[in-house]
Formats: sequence, structure tokens, C-alpha cells
Amino acid sequence: MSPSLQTRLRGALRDWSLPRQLVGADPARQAAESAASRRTRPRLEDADRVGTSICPYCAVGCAQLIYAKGNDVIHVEGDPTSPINQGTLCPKGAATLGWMLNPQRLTGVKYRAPYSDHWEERPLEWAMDRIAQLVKQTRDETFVGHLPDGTTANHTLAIAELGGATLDNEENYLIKKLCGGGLGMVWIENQARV
Amino acid sequence: METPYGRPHRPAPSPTRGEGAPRPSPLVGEGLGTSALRGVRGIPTYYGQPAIKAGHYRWLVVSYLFVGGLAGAAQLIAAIADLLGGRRDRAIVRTGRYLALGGALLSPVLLIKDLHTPSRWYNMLRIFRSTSPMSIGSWTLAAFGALSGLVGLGQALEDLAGLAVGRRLARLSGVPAAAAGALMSTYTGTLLASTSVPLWSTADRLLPPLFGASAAASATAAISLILELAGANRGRRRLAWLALACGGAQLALARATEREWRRQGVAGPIEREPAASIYRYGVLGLGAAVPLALNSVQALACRGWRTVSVVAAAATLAGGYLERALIVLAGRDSAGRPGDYFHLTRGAHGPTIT
Amino acid sequence: MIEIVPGRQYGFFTDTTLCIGCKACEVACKEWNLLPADGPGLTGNSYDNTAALSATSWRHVAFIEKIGDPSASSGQAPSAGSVQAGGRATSMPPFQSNWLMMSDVCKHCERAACLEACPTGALFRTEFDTVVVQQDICNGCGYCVPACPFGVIELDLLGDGKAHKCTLCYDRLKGGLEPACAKACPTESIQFGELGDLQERAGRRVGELLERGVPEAYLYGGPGSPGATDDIGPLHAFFLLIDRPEVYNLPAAPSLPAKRVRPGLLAGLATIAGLALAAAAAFAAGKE
Amino acid sequence: MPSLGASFGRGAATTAQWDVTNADCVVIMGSNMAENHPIAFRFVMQAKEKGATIIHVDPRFTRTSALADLYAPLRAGSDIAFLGGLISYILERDLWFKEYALNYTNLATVVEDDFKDASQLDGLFSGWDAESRAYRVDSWQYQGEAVPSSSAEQQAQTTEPYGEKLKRPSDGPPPSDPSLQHPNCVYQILRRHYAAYTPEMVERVTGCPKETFVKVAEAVARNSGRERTTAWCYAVGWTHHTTGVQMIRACAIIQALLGNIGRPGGGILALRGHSSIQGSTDIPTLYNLLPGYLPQPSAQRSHRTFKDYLEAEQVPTGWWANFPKYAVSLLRAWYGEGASPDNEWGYQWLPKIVGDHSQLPMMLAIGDGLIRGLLLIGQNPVVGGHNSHLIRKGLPNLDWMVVREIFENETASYWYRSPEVERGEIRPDQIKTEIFLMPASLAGEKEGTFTNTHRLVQWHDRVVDPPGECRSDLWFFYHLGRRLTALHADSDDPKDEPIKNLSWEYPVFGAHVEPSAEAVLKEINGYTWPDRRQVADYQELKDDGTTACGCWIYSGVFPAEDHNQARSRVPDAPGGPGTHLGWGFAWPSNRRILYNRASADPDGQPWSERKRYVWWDAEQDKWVGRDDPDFVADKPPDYTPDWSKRPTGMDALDGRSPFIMIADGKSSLFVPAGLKDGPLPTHYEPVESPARNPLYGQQDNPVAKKWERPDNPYHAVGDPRYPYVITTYRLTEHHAGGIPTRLVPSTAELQPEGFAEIPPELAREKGIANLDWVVISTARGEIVTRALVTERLRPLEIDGRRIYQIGMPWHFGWHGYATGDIANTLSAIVGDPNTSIHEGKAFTCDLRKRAVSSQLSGDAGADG
Repeated sequence: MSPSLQTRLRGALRDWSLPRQLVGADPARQAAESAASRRTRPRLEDADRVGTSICPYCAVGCAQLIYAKGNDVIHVEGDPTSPINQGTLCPKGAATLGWMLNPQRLTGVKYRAPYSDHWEERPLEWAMDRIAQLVKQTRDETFVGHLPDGTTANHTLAIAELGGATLDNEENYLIKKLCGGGLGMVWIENQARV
Repeated sequence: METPYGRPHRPAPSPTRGEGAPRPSPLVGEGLGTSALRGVRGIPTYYGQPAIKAGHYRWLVVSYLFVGGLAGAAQLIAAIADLLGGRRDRAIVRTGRYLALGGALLSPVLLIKDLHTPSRWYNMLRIFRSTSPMSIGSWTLAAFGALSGLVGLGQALEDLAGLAVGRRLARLSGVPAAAAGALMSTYTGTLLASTSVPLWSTADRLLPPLFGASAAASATAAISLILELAGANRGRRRLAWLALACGGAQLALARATEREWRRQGVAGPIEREPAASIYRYGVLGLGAAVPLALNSVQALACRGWRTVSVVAAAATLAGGYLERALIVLAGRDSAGRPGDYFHLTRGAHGPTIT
Repeated sequence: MIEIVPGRQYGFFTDTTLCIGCKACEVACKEWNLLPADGPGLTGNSYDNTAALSATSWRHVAFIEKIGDPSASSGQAPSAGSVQAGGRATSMPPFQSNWLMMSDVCKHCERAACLEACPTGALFRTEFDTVVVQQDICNGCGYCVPACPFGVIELDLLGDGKAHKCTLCYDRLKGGLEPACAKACPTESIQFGELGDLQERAGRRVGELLERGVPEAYLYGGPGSPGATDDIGPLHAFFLLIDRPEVYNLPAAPSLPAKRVRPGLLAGLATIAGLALAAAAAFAAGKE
Repeated sequence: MPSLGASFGRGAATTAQWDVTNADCVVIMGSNMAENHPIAFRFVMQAKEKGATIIHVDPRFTRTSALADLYAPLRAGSDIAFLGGLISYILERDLWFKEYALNYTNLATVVEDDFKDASQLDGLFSGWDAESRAYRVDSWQYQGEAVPSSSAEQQAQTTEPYGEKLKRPSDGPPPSDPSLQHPNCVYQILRRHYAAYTPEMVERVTGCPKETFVKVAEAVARNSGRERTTAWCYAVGWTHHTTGVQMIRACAIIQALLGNIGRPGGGILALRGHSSIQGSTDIPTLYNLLPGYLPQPSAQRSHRTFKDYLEAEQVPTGWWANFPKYAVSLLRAWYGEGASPDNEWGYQWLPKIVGDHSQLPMMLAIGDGLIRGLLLIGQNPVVGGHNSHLIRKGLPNLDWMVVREIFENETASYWYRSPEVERGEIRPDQIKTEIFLMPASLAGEKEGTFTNTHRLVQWHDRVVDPPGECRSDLWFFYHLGRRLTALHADSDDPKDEPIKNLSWEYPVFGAHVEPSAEAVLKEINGYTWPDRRQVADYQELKDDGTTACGCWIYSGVFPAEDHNQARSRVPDAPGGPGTHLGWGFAWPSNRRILYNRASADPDGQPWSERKRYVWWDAEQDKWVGRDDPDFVADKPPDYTPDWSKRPTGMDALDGRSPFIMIADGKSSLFVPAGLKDGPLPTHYEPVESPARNPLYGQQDNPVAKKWERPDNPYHAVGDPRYPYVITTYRLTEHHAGGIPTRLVPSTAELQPEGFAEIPPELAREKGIANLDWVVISTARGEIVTRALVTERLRPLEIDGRRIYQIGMPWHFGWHGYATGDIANTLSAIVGDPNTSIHEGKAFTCDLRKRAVSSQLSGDAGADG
């Protein structure tokens, strides 16, 4: 007799309701209760830490609690103490877990070479170096110190940055500081207008 | 933790452009107004969506209803013939008992095959619920199986070793086996009737008798068929009388059931083709009328003809199977008709509002 | 925060007049219970692309558009302007009206047809008086499916082949947490609590709505109300509706299948007895 | 939001979302609040439960309409006719809040004699220069006085510098006529300008039945005044028009006239669509702004030197007089040691703009090859941008493109999956672009702050590490900056000075070498220089280089070394003040309702017990209440400036001036400066309209930003080829470009496919059945989608003609479980003159049933 079958049968015997029923347990309730039912607990109790977070979708700013075990998020739900959402979430906010754990998420850098018809996986550090070179090269080639009328411009019109309304304020700050204050880019925009 | 995201996303693939699957169009053609509020017999439905679920029962269950019922009735007939019949009826008794044993062995196979987690078949005997025909049936089948085993064992001892003890064992266990058999041949009607499916639930007091009668008819037919084929039917006329009784009851009950369906306004599924023709020609004609005619000839003529019996028996068996199939499959159709269900559940004076 | 104590009755009161049809309940349910998507695709039935409760959709928001004939929504005559505006209403009866939305869910019946039909005891009544399928027991016989008068429970034929439906978040209740859908619901259309309190609150709400000009408001599944007929109710998940039950795909007066067991069996056995006598006669007569 | 800025002084929501609960009437217009901000809509429902009247004005009957008491249908883009009608109704029936409006708005102020309004010039204002297609704003000024714009943001926006004027604001209060008799006082101008906006005209222009319009007007008026307040909520249903700014302006006029600004249950709640869209305007990734609404230096204005810049942008009176402190502190924060008085604090290192560098022209510049490198950070222009076909045809001209996303999006994959590729218009082997698709991380995997729609800055923790090589954008730009600084370290080219001098030292932590967001937030808050003590508030900022501050309005978010107010999570208990000052940080100074000085009457006492909020406490000699007073804490209500001293800054505002960011402290019903398309909202038809403008000869916004060219054609008025009005929108079930929700099964299945909503009457005319495949086309492109035939859309009688509107969600694309053609293939690149926001809410199109046999012409194709 295979061990799996043994364990199954042992389980079946432990969960056998008839004897309990015969000694008077309610066949709709206790007599029918299974081992799993006796065991079950909410998985939030497995979390080893809970972080405070803000819903990443719209601008209402619902507070969320992120439950994690090890480095895995195990659930995301509304923060009941928030005066904005008081624990509730909309369908998007309620899907935050599905977004974070989505198997289709990008987890590595994809690179498409000029005239290529496919993506290639490339190391993150390589991509960072390459992007820095491209930024410098394009800036060097297109930087305008003064306009024809002599006005100082100190800008480049050849590099653009687009996006930011979904980013943290700190991220936007570094973007504006580096691209505007450091590189002289003027094409800096985000979803605020769309 | 198992996340659903590893599992396939599985909406019905939306049709590729241009091949939009035809779907009820709630608005266009119906003019202004709220389609969702439109319905049959003045009762609205929700976009014609089913209000209840049909369940998955198909051929395995149909076959079980037929085989289980037949086996049960066969055991019963065997027992009666054993107790009341004479020496000439031993063949009927033997055939009935082996048929019952065969059915008792085949039934659980059909049922377990129909489970969607068959490895857990044993949970059918985990508990007893008097509210569940499925539970009643499981225990009945278990008992019937065990007893039929004893009966069969006894019969075998008698047949093969000519031991008298076998005969006693068979007769002793034959009586409770027959009782279980009686339940076997009828509870399946209740199994269907104790659901929310309009076609089944409206005939709650008719399906069990109908199934019982047609089980008895099928059993009688099966016995006589076997005997005829074995060329040893010395009980032809008695079986013919029995067949007449069962067939008559079956026909009457079938008509009564049909009337009830019409009265309650849920007969739609058996009024549309091909169900209607199968019912009229297959179930009533082939399954009941034909055997009735042939058997009454044999009964009244005070003699029988082998071919006539064979034809009558075959027709009965075919009709009996068709009857189960029709009722089970038409039930699926019935469950998909919110109009029928809402008509049925409209309440004494309709809903207490608006 | 509701205190959740074993031995007390808990349930849902879904007040459709507060529902904004956002479907947060559907998503919160799937994310908590880790259910896969099973949508039927674009149905064309208003914004309802879930269509029905299923083995892997335990909340379903129904959408019924009634903009076209304002008279149907409230008995109010359409305003002069509404006729001009393509025959649609412009002034709404108070509370959700011309576009009905309702979050359907398992009713956790007082007498549950699925539980009474279940031969294995997989379906059982918990210490919170809710009805749950125990996944370690169910063998997928599927008899609970046609038994349910509300078309709720279903076998997961694409998945594990077992019966599934709303558990009223049994695991969460065990941990003292309210069910995922009720917690997520932005507008308190889905209210979780002790059944008694909910019924009281619901009664008050109906009265209040009648005062505020919603004469159609009534409870579905409350004690003695539509949906709670034939000992099925009171439903532990009940609803405040403002149109006929059928509009929301709910039966007005469902019946309890189990009540058909005894009479059916007796009638069947009687018939058999009769036929047995006939057989007896046939054999007795046949003896020489 | 220049509209709110120009009217009240700050371009942001004036109130907190939860305050809507206190409203007696809520008007939702230009927003589908229940669908797109369901959680904010809770407060509308709570108000409704307390008896408030809920009104929804919208082209479509939506889930918001279903919960409203009143639904007013109107033709997309006709909002100003409706709102102008309300203004007229309120003025002509004398329903406005006298004591409030007379004291707190410029209603009595007298405007230049030569000013002419649209009613006099058939849709134009005085100062129109047909040559430059722009206004000279001299005639819009207060009589004999040049009025600086209410906020620097708009000054940078106005086309023309003001004409030479005799008088500056510090010379005395603007001329006014409290009797309101002067023909050119704002009151009389308003009445004149809106006289034609009668209920009958409203019905003619908008299609809204006049009975319904009057019901709305009565409800709003009835629920305003001392005892009651009305709140308005709007979203992109107003901004996405060539007249978007003026729609919001019209609402501002109504709210100011009715006394609903700065008071509990009142205000204008701008509902924004992305998690930090308010933050990305405050700390702008926008071309024309520096953090804190300081204007980006422009080559087109007198910004040659820092001195010029300050002179041009500093407003002498009101709070903006502090402008130099904020500018110098910002430069110190950016260039640290490098900034000194001798080099204008590094001012010259800031790039100067030379025109409109917003998203719309950006897409054209990409196609034209001007832009060679593109950094796309969490945005998907192929779906969210306008005239998507033009964008997809333009992208191949880039040398390189970086896309940072959670999932591969349509912009990253256009080169091998777009319909242009299907049709052979684009071939990968002809595209030179180097493309980097980089995995980003989400809140919960990175720490930082979002600023929500009501200016509330809230911190989110880093709970887990991001998966694989996913990194925060903070990480990306920090390390990109490190590399670039290194690459330029030993350059002596003057053009590299800014990057060499950029102060780029932030502590890092963890295996990923993640920069500390806390450190960045501390810099944003500001600290003293050089000893780096956190400043408690922007009042500590100086213009002598002794303070550094990344964004002055955020000062106070990190007021002490270890006090991160954005992470504070202390809500008020039930029955408490209900302003939740312990929860997060709302700029400025943790204020929840802006202009709350107006919640008290001119003498500083509450207008009513019911609406008590902030008031003057004579004992303590200061303003007290449930919120941080938006006023000088100890300036008594009866304070009047001593004009002999030519007072500047706040000294020039009297004790009855709640709008401290505006030069004269009063709300601008009439906006003399700061808006390019007029001092008053005027109904113009959308650039693409089936109807002539029934009100004026001037058809559409005369200064609307148009880029008409072969690849971006517009439809002529009433073009019979494009007879239907189309409006695009979002659904509850999806988010923006759809990438976050189309790939998540639990949301994707709820709206699994693109569709267009079509009224049954039109469907019947076209023989279209529900779920049929239909083709929608404009001169820009053609798409195929499913028909959702619904009575929620209704035909409207416009000027005696029946006009059909169809609606289409714009979330869909070819990636994910929920797919569909890209609605923005239909829209055009055309924008509002003040903000360059596109007109996606109202344009025209054609509709036909798709023959099953015909060629696929659309955009979609589902994931395998």
C-alpha cells in the first residue's frame, strides 16, 4: 500500500463523521467539520512585518497596509485608520497585490539594438553605463550656450524626459534637478497635462 | 503561497475581430426600454441569463439511473419469484439474482467515474444525511451491493456445487436485498426531484414512481430477454403479465408527469425538438406502447412467441434508457430557462412588491 | 470594528441603494481568496462582464439600466425635459435608481439546499453559522450545484474539480477579521456583522428610504420577505432591493429541495409495492 | 491648474476630500467621480446620507449619475455655456452672497475704460491682435494700475509683458466702486458678459433641458450662504478641452460669488488621476516650472540675469513678495557650494525655455527629429498620447529611448507590434533607435512620498526588495547622475559647469545601493546653510544664501532631523475636529482648507455656528480654529495698510484679504493678468464641433494651441464626413494607459475588451446591434471596436438639430488580457492656450458597422 494512500486513508478515518454522528453530533455542523476547517487561519497571521503604503493608482491617496513574510508580499489591504479610505479600496487598489506579484512583470533589462527585430537581455550595469554615454554624447552634440541674439540659453533641445505623475516626489525632484539643473534639458513633462 | 497569477487567466477567449460570437442584444430592435426588465409571462429576467445552475450530469449518470434501477428491480423480482414461484421459476430467480449482482458491481463504477475527484469516492460514506438523496442513495447502493453479493454467492454455491446452504443463504439475504433493491429502483427519481431544476422539481411525486415502474419493466424485460436468448424461457407468460403491469404503470405515470409539467408551465424542454420526438416515439411509443401491445397479445392469447418476447423486451429496455436520458438532459435545458424558474418561484401571489 | 465570536451568527447585508458598481468586492474577493480570472469576455450586458457567480467568482455585481423609461424606475412621470432629452430621465429618484447595481453573493441560507444535498459533509455550517465547502473533503459529486435555488455554487471543472462558493471569508473570521469584500466596499453597500444587528439596521434603512421617497425599497431574504420562503430563510446574506427580485436574477419565492425527499421516496416505494403484489400474483397464480 | 491659481492664488484643490461630507450640495461636473475616484465618492455618499443634494452634469449617464439626485445631460465641450448660465442666473436673480463677495472678491473693482468683453466684440475681448493671434492685456488691467498675475506660474505663461503703467499695487488699493454702479466695475462687466447666457440659450447650446438647468441653479443657490455651502468636484472632464482652464474659471466665479471658498463643505475639489500628479506639479517634471511654482527662466521674457528674473517675477504685494527667498534657497539646494552671490547663485546654469516644450509639441518634435533621446518614466504615450498614429510614426526618428515600466507597454513594443508594423508602414530593420526597457519598482518596494489630489503628502514604506533587477526611479536617476558627474569630472568646458556643480551627495543603503528618499525629502523641506539644520517652515527661508530648500511649499514636511510628518498616521478621533492635522502633511503649512480666513466674516467671526471653521480670537489676538489659519496668524480683521509707507508683501493686504497669494488679496472673478484667452470664461465651441457657436461669431478659442499639419489634420465645423461627437474617458476597472490593470487578471476580466458606447437611436440608424464590430474614424485614423448600445447616451437637440454623442474608453492597447484598439488614434494634437492640455473630451468622428469581410484596419491584436 503506497504511503500516500496510507496517509489518505488515515486522514479519511480521522475525518470520518459517522462515529461522531452516531454519538449525537449534528451532521450539519460538528460531525461534518474537517481537519482543515479546524486548522484554518487568515494568512495575515503569517506576516512577519506590516508596512504603511499609499495606493499606486489614482490621486485619492488611499492608505494601504502591506503584509510581508520574508521578502514576499502576502497581502495588501486598506488601512482602516486612514481618514481617506478607512480601510476600503476601489477595484484597482484592491488589485495591488495582483500587480506586485504579477508573473508578467519585467524583472530584467531588455535591450533592442538599432535595426534589430528582437529584444536581448542585458545586465543592468551595462545598460546604465550605455545610457549615461548616450545622454552625454547627445548633450555634447546639441548643447546651446547662447541664442543667436546673444541671450544665454544653456540648454539642449535634443533630449526629452516624459513621465512623473506616478512617481514619488523625491524621484521627480531628482529628475528635475538632474535633467533641468544639471543637463540643461527643457523637454521635461509628465502626465499632469494629459 | 499559491498565487492565482501562476495559474492561467481563463476568460472565455473574446472572439477575434469580425467574428463576434452572436449574443442576445438587449436593446436594439426592442426599441427604447429596459431589456433586462423584459421577460416571459410578465416576469422579467436578467438578460436571459440562467437563474440556477444545471449541474454536470450526463451519460454516466443516465446509465447509472438505468442500470441501478434495473438491478434493484431484478433483485426484487427474483426474491418474489423465489418465495412464491414454483420450480419452473428457478431460472427467473437465478437470472434476476445475477442481473442484480452485475448491476450492483457496475453502478459504483459509473458513479465514481462521474466524480470530479474520484480518489475521494470513500467520502460518500463519510456521513449520513437524510436530507440528501445522494447520501441515501450512496448508503442504499452500499447495502444493496453487499447483500446482492451474498445473494449472488449463495446462488453460485447452489448452481456450481449444488449446496443447499447456498440456497438458504441466498433466500435469507434475498429479502433485505430486495428491500434495498426497491429503494434502488426509485430513489433516483427523488435524486433529480430534490433539486431546483424546474423540470425535475415539479415532478417530485411522479418521478420516483415513474422510475420505479420503468425499472421494474426493464428488469422484467432483461430477465425475459436473457431467458429467451438462452432458449429456456418457461416463465414467458408470467413475465408477460408482469411486463404488462409494469409497462401499464410506466405509461400512465409518464403521461401524468407530462401533464404535471404542462400544468406547472415548465414543459418547454420536452416540447422542443428533438426532445419532443424522442419522448413521443422513443419513450412512449417504443418503450411503452409497443411492448404493451405485444405482451397483451401473449397474455390474452394464453401463449407466447419467442420473437415477440424478444422484441417486446428489447423495446422496453431501449425505451427505459431513453426515458432516463431524456429527463436528465432536458433537465439541463430546463435549468437554463430563467423564465420557467421564475414562473415556478413567483410565489403564491407573485412577489410582494410592485 | 465588529467583534467576531464563534457561536454567534454573522452575515452580509447588501444595500443596493448605496452600490456604485465599482466591483471592488469582486476584486478584493479574488485577491484574498486567490481565485483566477474566469470572465466570459465582453457580454454587452451593461457593465456586467462577470455574468454570474461561479466556482471562481464569489461576488458578482449585476447592472440593470433603466434610463430609458423613467416611469419604470420610480413611478414618477418623466419630466418635460427628459422627453426632449431623447426620452431619458434627468431627475433621479433618491438613491441609486435609473441604473441598478447589486453585488450578489452566496446567501448562506438558514436551511442551505447545497449543504442538505451534500453527501460527504464537505458542505457544513461553521461556528459563525455560515455555509462553507470543506476543500479537504469535497469529492466533486456536483449534487449541490443543481440543488442551490440561487444558482450560486459550482464545480471548478477547469481547476480542481471540487465545489466552490463564497466562504464568507471563513479563514478571516477565524482570525477576527471581517470578510474581504465588505472591508473593501467603498460605500458600505456591503455591510458585515451579526445577523440580528444587520436585520435591525436593514429594517430601519427600509423605513428611512420609504420616508425619503423610495417606495420600492424592500428586503430580499430578510425574515418573512421574498427570497426567504419555504424555510430557506432568513438568508444570512440578504439584500435591500428597489425592483422585483427577478430583475436582479433572484427568485421571488424559492423552495427547499430537501422537502421533496420524503414524499418522493414514499410515492416511489408505494408504486414498487404495488408492482411487487402484481408480481406475487403472477408467480403465485403461475404455480401448478 | 492656472485657472484656480488665477482665481484664488494657488493652482490646487482648495479643500480636503473628506470635507465634502460637510457639503449641503455637491455638484460633480467634468468628472465621473463614482467611477474614477470611488473612494473620494464615499464622502459624496456621506453628504447625501446627511441630506445633501447631489448633482451630476455630464455628457454621459454614468455610475456617478446613477447615485445623483439630479442628472443634467449636456453636449461635450459646452460646459462654459452651462456655467455662464449659472453665473447669469445667480447675478440677475440676486442670489449671490453679498457680504462675502463684496469683501473677498474683486467684484467692485473697476477695470480700464477701454476694456470690451465678448458680448461687445462678438466673442473676442479688447486687445486682440489678429496678427500675432494673441491678446494685448493692457485693457484688461484695473483702472490706471498694472496688476501682476496672481501667481508666478501664470506670469510666465502670459504672452505679452504689461504695458507701461503709472501705478503699482503698493501705491494703494485698486480702484473700486462698492455701489457696483460703475459701468466697468467687475459686477457690471460680469452681468454684461453673461447677459446672453439665459436658460433658453443654455438649452440651445448644451442640449440640457432648461427645466433641468433651472433645477440645478436653484439647488446650488439654495445651498449657499451663511448657513449652507456647496462643493464642486471636477476632473479631466474639464481640463481636456481647448477651453479647459476657463471652464474651471467659470466654476471659480460661481463659488466665489456664492461664498463657498475657504469654508467647510465648500470649495473646488480638483480630482486628479495619478498617484502623485499633484506632486509632479508642485515638484514639477514640467518644462515651464521650477519647484514650488517658480517660473522656469525663459529666453522670451526679461530673464537675462537673476536680477531681471526677480524683478520680472516678484509680485510686490501679497505673499509672493517672498519670491526671492524661495528662488535663492532652491539654487542653494541644487548647486550647494557652487552657488554664490558672485555667480547669481548659479542662475545662469538653469536652462532657458524658448517656447512650448509640453507633451503635445514634444511628440511633434520627436517626429521631426529635433529630439534624439527620450527618457520615458512610467508613461505610455502610444496609448495615452494624442494622435497615436503620428506618435508611432515619429518614434523611429529617435536615436535612443529608455522606457522604465512595470510591464512592457505599447510604447516600448510599437516597433514590432503596432498596427503600423502589421500594415508594413514601419519595419524594424529600418528603425535606428536603441531601446532600453528597464524594470521599475512599485510603492512597497521603494520608499518615498506621493502627493494626493488635495495636496496631502503621504509617505510609503519600502516593505520588501523589488524583484530581480527592478529598481526605483530614484535609484535610476541617482546612479545616472553619479555616472554623468564622473564622465564630466575633468571637463573644463563651461557648458559642463552645471553638472559639475550639481550637489549630488545622498546617503545610500542596501545591496542595491539605493539612495535614501528620506535624505531627498529633507532637502525638499529645506535646511540652513551650511550647518544643515532642518527648517520648520518656509517662513524661515532667506534670500541671502543661508538656507537651502528644494520646494518651498513643502517646507514643514520634514521639520526636524527625525520628524517625517509625511509618515505621521494620527487621524482625528470620531467627533474630533475632522481636519486630521496629524495625518500626513498638506502643503502649505499642513493646511487642509485653503483661504480659510474666508470661513469667518469680515470682522473675523464665523458666518454661522453650522459653518464655524477658523475665526479671530480677540483674547488671544490671533486666528484660531480647526485648521492652520491661511493668513498672518496675528493680523487682526480690522488691519488696514498705511499706504503712505508704500507697503509691500503682506503689509499691503488688509485684514479682510483671504486670498494672500493674490496681489490685492481678493479672489479674482475678473482676471486681469495671467490667462491668454481672456479675463472671463466665454463659450467657444471645441475645435472640432458639429455646430456653429450659437453665442458668437467667434467659433472656437481664438488662442487655442493648434498644430494643424498633414499628419495632424482637424475637422472643419459641421464637416458632414464626421457628424458625431465623440468623448473619451476612463472606467473604474482600468487605470490610465491600462498597463497596470490590463495585465492583472482580477481587473482585466471586469472590462475585458475595448468598446464604444452608442445611443440606441444612432445604432438603429446605422443598423448596429449590441456587440457588433464597428469602425470609428477621424481624419487622424481609424479603429475597430465593439459596440455597446446603451441608453446611457442620449441624442441631444442642439440649436434645433439632433446631435449624437458616442463615448469610448481610452485604456486599451495590444498588451495584456484586456485588449482593444487605441482610442487616441482618433484624437488630434490640439490644446488649451494656457496649459497645452489636449482636447480629448470633445471632437468629431464617423461611425459605421464593420463588414465582417473587410480588412482589419484597427490597432488591436491580443497577447497570444
